[in-house]
Amino acid sequence: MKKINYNDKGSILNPLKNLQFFARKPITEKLEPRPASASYRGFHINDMDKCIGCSSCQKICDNAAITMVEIPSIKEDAAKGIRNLRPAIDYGRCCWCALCVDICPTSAIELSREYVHVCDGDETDSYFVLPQENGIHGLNFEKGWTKTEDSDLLDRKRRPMGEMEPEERIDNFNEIVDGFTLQMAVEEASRCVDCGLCEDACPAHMHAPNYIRSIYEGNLEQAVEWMYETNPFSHVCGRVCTHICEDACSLGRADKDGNKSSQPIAIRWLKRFAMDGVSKTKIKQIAKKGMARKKSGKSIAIIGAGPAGLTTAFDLVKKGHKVTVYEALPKAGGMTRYGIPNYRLPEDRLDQDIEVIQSVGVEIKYNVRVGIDISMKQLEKDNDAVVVAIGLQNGRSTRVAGSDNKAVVKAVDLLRMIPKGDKFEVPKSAVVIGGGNVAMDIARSLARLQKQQFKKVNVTVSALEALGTTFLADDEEVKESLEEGIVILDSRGPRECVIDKTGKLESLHTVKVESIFDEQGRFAPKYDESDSQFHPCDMVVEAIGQMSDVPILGDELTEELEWNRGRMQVDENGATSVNWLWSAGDMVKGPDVINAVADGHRVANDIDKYLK
Amino acid sequence: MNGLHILSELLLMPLIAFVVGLMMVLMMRKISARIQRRIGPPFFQPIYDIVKLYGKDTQISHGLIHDIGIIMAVGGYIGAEILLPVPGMEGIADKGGIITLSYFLMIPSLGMALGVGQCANPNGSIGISRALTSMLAYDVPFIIVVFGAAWHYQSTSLVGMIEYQQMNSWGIVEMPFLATAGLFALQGMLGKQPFEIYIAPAEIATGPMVEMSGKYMGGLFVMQTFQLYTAGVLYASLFLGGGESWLSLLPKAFLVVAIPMSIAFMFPRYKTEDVIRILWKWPVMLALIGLAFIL
Amino acid sequence: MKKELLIKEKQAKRTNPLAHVFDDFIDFCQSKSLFMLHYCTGCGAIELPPAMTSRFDMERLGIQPMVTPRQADILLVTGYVSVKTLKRVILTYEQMQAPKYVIGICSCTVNGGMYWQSYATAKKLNDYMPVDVYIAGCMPRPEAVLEGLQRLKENIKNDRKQQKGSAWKEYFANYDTYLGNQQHLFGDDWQTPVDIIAEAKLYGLEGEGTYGKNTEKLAKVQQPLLPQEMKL
Amino acid sequence: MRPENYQAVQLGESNEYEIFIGPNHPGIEGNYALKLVLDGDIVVKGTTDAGYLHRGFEKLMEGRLWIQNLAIVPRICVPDPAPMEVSYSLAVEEIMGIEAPIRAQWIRVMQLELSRVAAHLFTFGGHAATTGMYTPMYWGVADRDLVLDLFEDFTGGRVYSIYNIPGGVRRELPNGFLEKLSNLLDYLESRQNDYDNLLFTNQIFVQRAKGVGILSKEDALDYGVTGPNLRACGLAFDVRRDDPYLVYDQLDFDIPTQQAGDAWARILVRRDELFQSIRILRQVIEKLPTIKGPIRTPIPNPLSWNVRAGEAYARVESSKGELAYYVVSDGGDKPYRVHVRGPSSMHAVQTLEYLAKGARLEDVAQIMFSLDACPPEVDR
Amino acid sequence: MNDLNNKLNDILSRVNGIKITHKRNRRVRVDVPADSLTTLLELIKGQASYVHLSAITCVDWIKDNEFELVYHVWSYEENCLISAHTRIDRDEAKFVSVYDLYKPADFFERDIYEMYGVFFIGSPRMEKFILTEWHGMPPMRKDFDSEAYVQETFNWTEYNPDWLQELTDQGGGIAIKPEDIRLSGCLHNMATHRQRDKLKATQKVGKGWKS
Repeated sequence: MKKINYNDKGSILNPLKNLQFFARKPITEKLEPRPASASYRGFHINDMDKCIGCSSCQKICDNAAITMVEIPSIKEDAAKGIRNLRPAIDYGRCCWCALCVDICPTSAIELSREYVHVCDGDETDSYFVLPQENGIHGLNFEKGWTKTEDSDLLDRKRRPMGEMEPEERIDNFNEIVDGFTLQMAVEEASRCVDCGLCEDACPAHMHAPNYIRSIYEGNLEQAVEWMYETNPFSHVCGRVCTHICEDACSLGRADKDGNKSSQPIAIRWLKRFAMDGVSKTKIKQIAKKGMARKKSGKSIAIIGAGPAGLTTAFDLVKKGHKVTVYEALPKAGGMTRYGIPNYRLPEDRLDQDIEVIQSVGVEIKYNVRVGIDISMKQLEKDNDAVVVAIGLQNGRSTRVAGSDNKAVVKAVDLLRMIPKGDKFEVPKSAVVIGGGNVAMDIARSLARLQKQQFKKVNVTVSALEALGTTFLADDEEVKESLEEGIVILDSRGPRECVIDKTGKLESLHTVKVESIFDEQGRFAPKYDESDSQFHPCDMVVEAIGQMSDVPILGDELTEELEWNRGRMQVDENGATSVNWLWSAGDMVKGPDVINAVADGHRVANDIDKYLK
Repeated sequence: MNGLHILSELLLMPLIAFVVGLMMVLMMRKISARIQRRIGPPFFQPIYDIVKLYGKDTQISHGLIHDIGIIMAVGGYIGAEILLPVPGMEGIADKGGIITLSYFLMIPSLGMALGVGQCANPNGSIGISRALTSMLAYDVPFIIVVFGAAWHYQSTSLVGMIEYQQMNSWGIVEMPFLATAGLFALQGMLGKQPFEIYIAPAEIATGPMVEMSGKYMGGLFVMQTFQLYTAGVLYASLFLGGGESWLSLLPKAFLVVAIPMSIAFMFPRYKTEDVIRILWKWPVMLALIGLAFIL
Repeated sequence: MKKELLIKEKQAKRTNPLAHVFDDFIDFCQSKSLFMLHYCTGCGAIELPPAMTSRFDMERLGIQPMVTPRQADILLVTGYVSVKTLKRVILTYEQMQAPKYVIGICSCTVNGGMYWQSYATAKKLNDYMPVDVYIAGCMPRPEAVLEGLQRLKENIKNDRKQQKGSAWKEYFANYDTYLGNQQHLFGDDWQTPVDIIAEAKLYGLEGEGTYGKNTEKLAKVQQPLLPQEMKL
Repeated sequence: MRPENYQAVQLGESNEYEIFIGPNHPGIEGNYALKLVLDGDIVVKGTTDAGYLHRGFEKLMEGRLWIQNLAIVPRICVPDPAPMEVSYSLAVEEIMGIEAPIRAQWIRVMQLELSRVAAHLFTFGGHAATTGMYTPMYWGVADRDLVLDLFEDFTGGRVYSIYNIPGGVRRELPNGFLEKLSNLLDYLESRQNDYDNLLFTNQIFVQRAKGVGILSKEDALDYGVTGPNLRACGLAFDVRRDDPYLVYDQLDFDIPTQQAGDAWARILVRRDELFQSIRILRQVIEKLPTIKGPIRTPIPNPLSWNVRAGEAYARVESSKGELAYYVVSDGGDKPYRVHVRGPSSMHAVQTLEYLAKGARLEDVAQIMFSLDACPPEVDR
Repeated sequence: MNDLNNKLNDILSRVNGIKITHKRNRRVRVDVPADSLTTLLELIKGQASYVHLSAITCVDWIKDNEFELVYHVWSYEENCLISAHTRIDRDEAKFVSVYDLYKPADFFERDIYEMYGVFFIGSPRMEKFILTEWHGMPPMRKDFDSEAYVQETFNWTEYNPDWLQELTDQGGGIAIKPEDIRLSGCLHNMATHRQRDKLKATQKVGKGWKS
């Protein structure tokens, strides 16, 4: 570098050296707009198929430039977490900071390299743009600023949930999952983008974003308050919910290359954390919030103290009605108590939920079998409305040859026996037919019992579905089962329970499944008969579904009601064709706690409306 | 020479001056563009500018004196044009001579002063006071140069001067000092850097032009074309032997104008007192030396 | 609608067929020569120097910067205008001689831009003066600015055909509305040194919206403008 | 109520009169105004009038999330936006108790120095234009544009990079970027001769700039002058060296100073600084490829990002001087208070008024540009 | 460095009621009662070469009903920044100017006067500067809601592009405006059906904020 001193006077001729520029070429660019750089932040483009309408872009936008627009032609799918909302950008506000790009959970919205938009004074409408794949003017510019791993603002990884080691857990029914620590819970909660897809997906529409937010703020009571607005079985759901919400979570989407490296928020575990963190008395106070001041004077009878029945009862009591719940078994909870093993849902948690429900004034009469101890007629007479929420207690059978053997049992029956403490002979080796969560439950319960008694696990699960693709049970369940030494044989259909001459079960004969559904999507499995196997076992457990125990209604009522393929015909609010009778829960909606809860709310609302 | 001929010359000479002046404006802008490493305006840009300015829908005037001022500014130069002999046309050059021409060249500045004074804009007033000061500054060497040239050619008629040069050698060869001093004066006369203090956008927002709009601004643009033309042709006539034909005159005129322009874009402006100091020092000294040689 | 009326009015004045040729020529020249007021109202002004200087050279489009509103044709409102600036912008606009054009650059001139929650900036430029062309961006690149200017040139050239490029007439024709918006922001005693109504009368640019309750308000507070003497 | 600009007011019977320079005036940097009381050509009193660019940044930032403020901070000084981003990020990082990865720090240094180069190229032109020489502006802006091209390459935006984020930078450098940078530096160095010929050894310019706006060292300290302006008064202070941030303590660079404290000294300091920046950039080019690693320390999901309560005063050296962000958090998702201490808030108000007093009208614009005042930093 | 710190501590400890925190290298935070602030500044300027007033910040702690004034002072010799914090009553917002110590205080105090309404006794120019055309309350005070003011004062552009009309005809159209999100606090899952139904029920006619 040439040094110039302060005292240099300079020269009058030096500048004239620049006359050389007459001979140099101008550096002016061409008049047409130059192509912008590879990561230029130009106008938006939005992949309409990738976009799920989560509206995160709208929230991060510092200029309030993004409006969510409803596009009727896009099909909504709450369970998959797809909304028909799409962002429209107001270029009268936008500042092209690309924060919307960097936060987009699905990498749908991106910026292109297009940067020229000019309009006349009366055409400001063109500043409001619904970005699509081809850009603001349909000119298909190349992509500019897109999300990279570095620029991604979202935390894609779930906080790992601590679990007992397989060796530690296999010989007992203690709860496997450790649960979050406060630190982890807050961190996990902080990942939420508050899109509310979970709320839409949840059958009960639990206000997940709200309680996640409250957990993030460290206000667990507030979180529990949010939960009790929609779900009196929060302890249960915090542990065993099928978490449809997490499937819909906007963070759980596959990234650009189709990898599913992004994990959804652990909504269920957060719920569990919040519920565990608040004392029982406090929860009771919270549950009482919103109680009607005035008693209505009406009374309702509910048959079955499962999640559906109790939710209905909870709602109706809070609305000022008198509710009596009739339960055939000695304890309330229904399937949640007699269908879910303890290592997934410790009983005391369930007890607490039920205690809270009782604390608002729900009366439960145990050991009362409707149809035997009390008739439907009587109930009708004593009450203004009756709800049947008896669930599905009877297991379905595969009806293959030999399935009537006494060593072939149904999963529900077996599961019911375990918490009841009923003694039964634990088989040395067992085969479970079915690939759902119930199959896993029974398999793992059996495994535990085997471990306790024989120090050795010998349980095989044989399912029609293929692992990893169509398998019904949760991935976690499968993973944990395998860890616990359970053998899973996927894509195998049962042919026969081989019974030896003494009438003793010898083995299960299965064949390879080629396809499960036919072209119309109906259940019609096709087998490859050449590939057959025999699984020797002492017990076969059928876990392929349940059905309802309807005879309790009595013949007369059964006549009066409308039926649909063995299920009671109800409208969307659970009302049957008989005007004083409603039905809720698994018996009409399928086996799932959260669906039962949702159903309970619907029925309660409808009854309340009816009674008014 | 009949009246009609004179009349047509009187019309034609300013017209030619205008057209040539436009091209000089274009040249000026192209020169600046080239030095500044860019393309510059299109060919017809100067005329577009002037037509546009005259075609303005609203034209704000600051009173009668303002109008008269502009008319004086343009008129002064038109007067100068017809005193300036060009190939084929002499107009009234032999009657007026260079002394009259010099007087005419002062009219525009005075006219501007008159007009701008009406605008009540302080920037304009400051500008015009600076313009008059710098006129004072460059007129001293200019007058000496003119006087020297007239003495040398023994004529006050430009026609005579041109004839003299065409018969002998060019003025620039015979009086190099005076010719150099003339260039300095030219720089000042054209108001180009470093003698641009009275325009000074960064200080007084283009000074005299600050309140000019529409046709008034257009008037000033027209004035500029005349100014460039006059400067070029006058200098060519004084020192470069004028021109026997347009073909020989125009290149000279353009060259003369190009010199101050090329310099202008490489220098900042002097302050007012520096303008006076510089212009009264070097060009005057040169001119006096030149004069001494001649005398 | 209003524009059409104005155009009819203008055409009605011209009966000579050659006048149209003349008008077209003037329009053509107007479109080819634009003087741009160099006024940095906001941050978008940072892209004007590149647009003016060597790299993008605005002068090849016949556009050059001018320093005072009197000389200028284009007012570039480069981004947000704070209320304090807006007063000067309006003043500047009124001092410019018609035909005059306003270009709104950046998001801020359309809907508040990123300063939409700021108490200090005006949100919509066309509430206060008619805008000819908007250029999107925050800020628009010099190329986009040039595109915008070319669009303006197109509009001016086709002024009479497409009825564009004469937004400035609306300022006269709807002065009451614009004045009303200005008064809303600056208070009822707002007054600029330029008497727009008198100008509209003088040049025959009055429209239905020139007078109204806002101009009445103005008339009450308006002080006559005294010619100022300048002495040195 | 009538805006008072454009009118000259004669003050009583005296010879003094008042004129307004700005806000719409080529002699004013940006949208700013000066009210001058003149006696002839001499300024008797200069009063600044700011607020034309006031947007209430500090208020706006209190209403936006921590991350949303990233988009708004660079707007505070348009010609030199990078230090704003870095300063804000540094302040937030200090409160959070995190530090950007070392690679990000080097990239930030590169961004800052590029921004300084761009800003100085811009200033030369502006300063020269106030003296009537426009060519340096045409050149300077065009060469600055080449720097902006680089900004566009690695940040995605020409002027507002919005590239820094608390915890690091948003993007990895594109392939072949350092090569491009190296070429640009070569080009800029090759242009040095042209600039020297045109501007720095131009006798008339030197004459114009010398002795204009003289600021003694004591005055400079008194008026809180910082940056190149302070260094032109003889005090070798540079935040980069004396209150180091990022990796400046690992870099080798000089702090150019001058003693005279006038406009000429200031532009010389800037010229030398430009080349120091190039020197720093060369070191970055050498060092950066050897530093591997992440470019961001993760921050929480920006939508639920509460910065723990605390405060930080983050200073950086911008091209104009000492720039500081004072950020206060009350533990919420938005800053509780952000105070921007722009260097120009000192230069463009009190210092300018002080220097304008007694100056010639011809020099007022030059004084303002030689101070490299950036009005939005005053108004905010 | 430690020597310097000790020396500084000696000087600082002469001030009544002072609390010194060494935050990190080159950053010292001191908390002083309002009446000893000038003493502190005099001391550190006079005896410890803290000549550069980098900034004065005002923070409005509305919950405590106090203004916090922070004086950032830098020493070119010791290369250290002292941030002197002091609190004054919010209702009677008056304080002593430090202009006679530090000239830059003129700018900062005027700024705080405008933005917060804190009057500095002895400051040379306690007048409007930036906000000359502003007549409301000092805008930086926490109780001034800029967003609400904007809603009241300004119009927004109403867009009605063709595609939007088309969507509206199909039964879609604008679902969540940015305002909805802002008005409900920044984070609320407005996109859920529950909230959208609520929104639809409460939605005002027309598009702009004002209407």
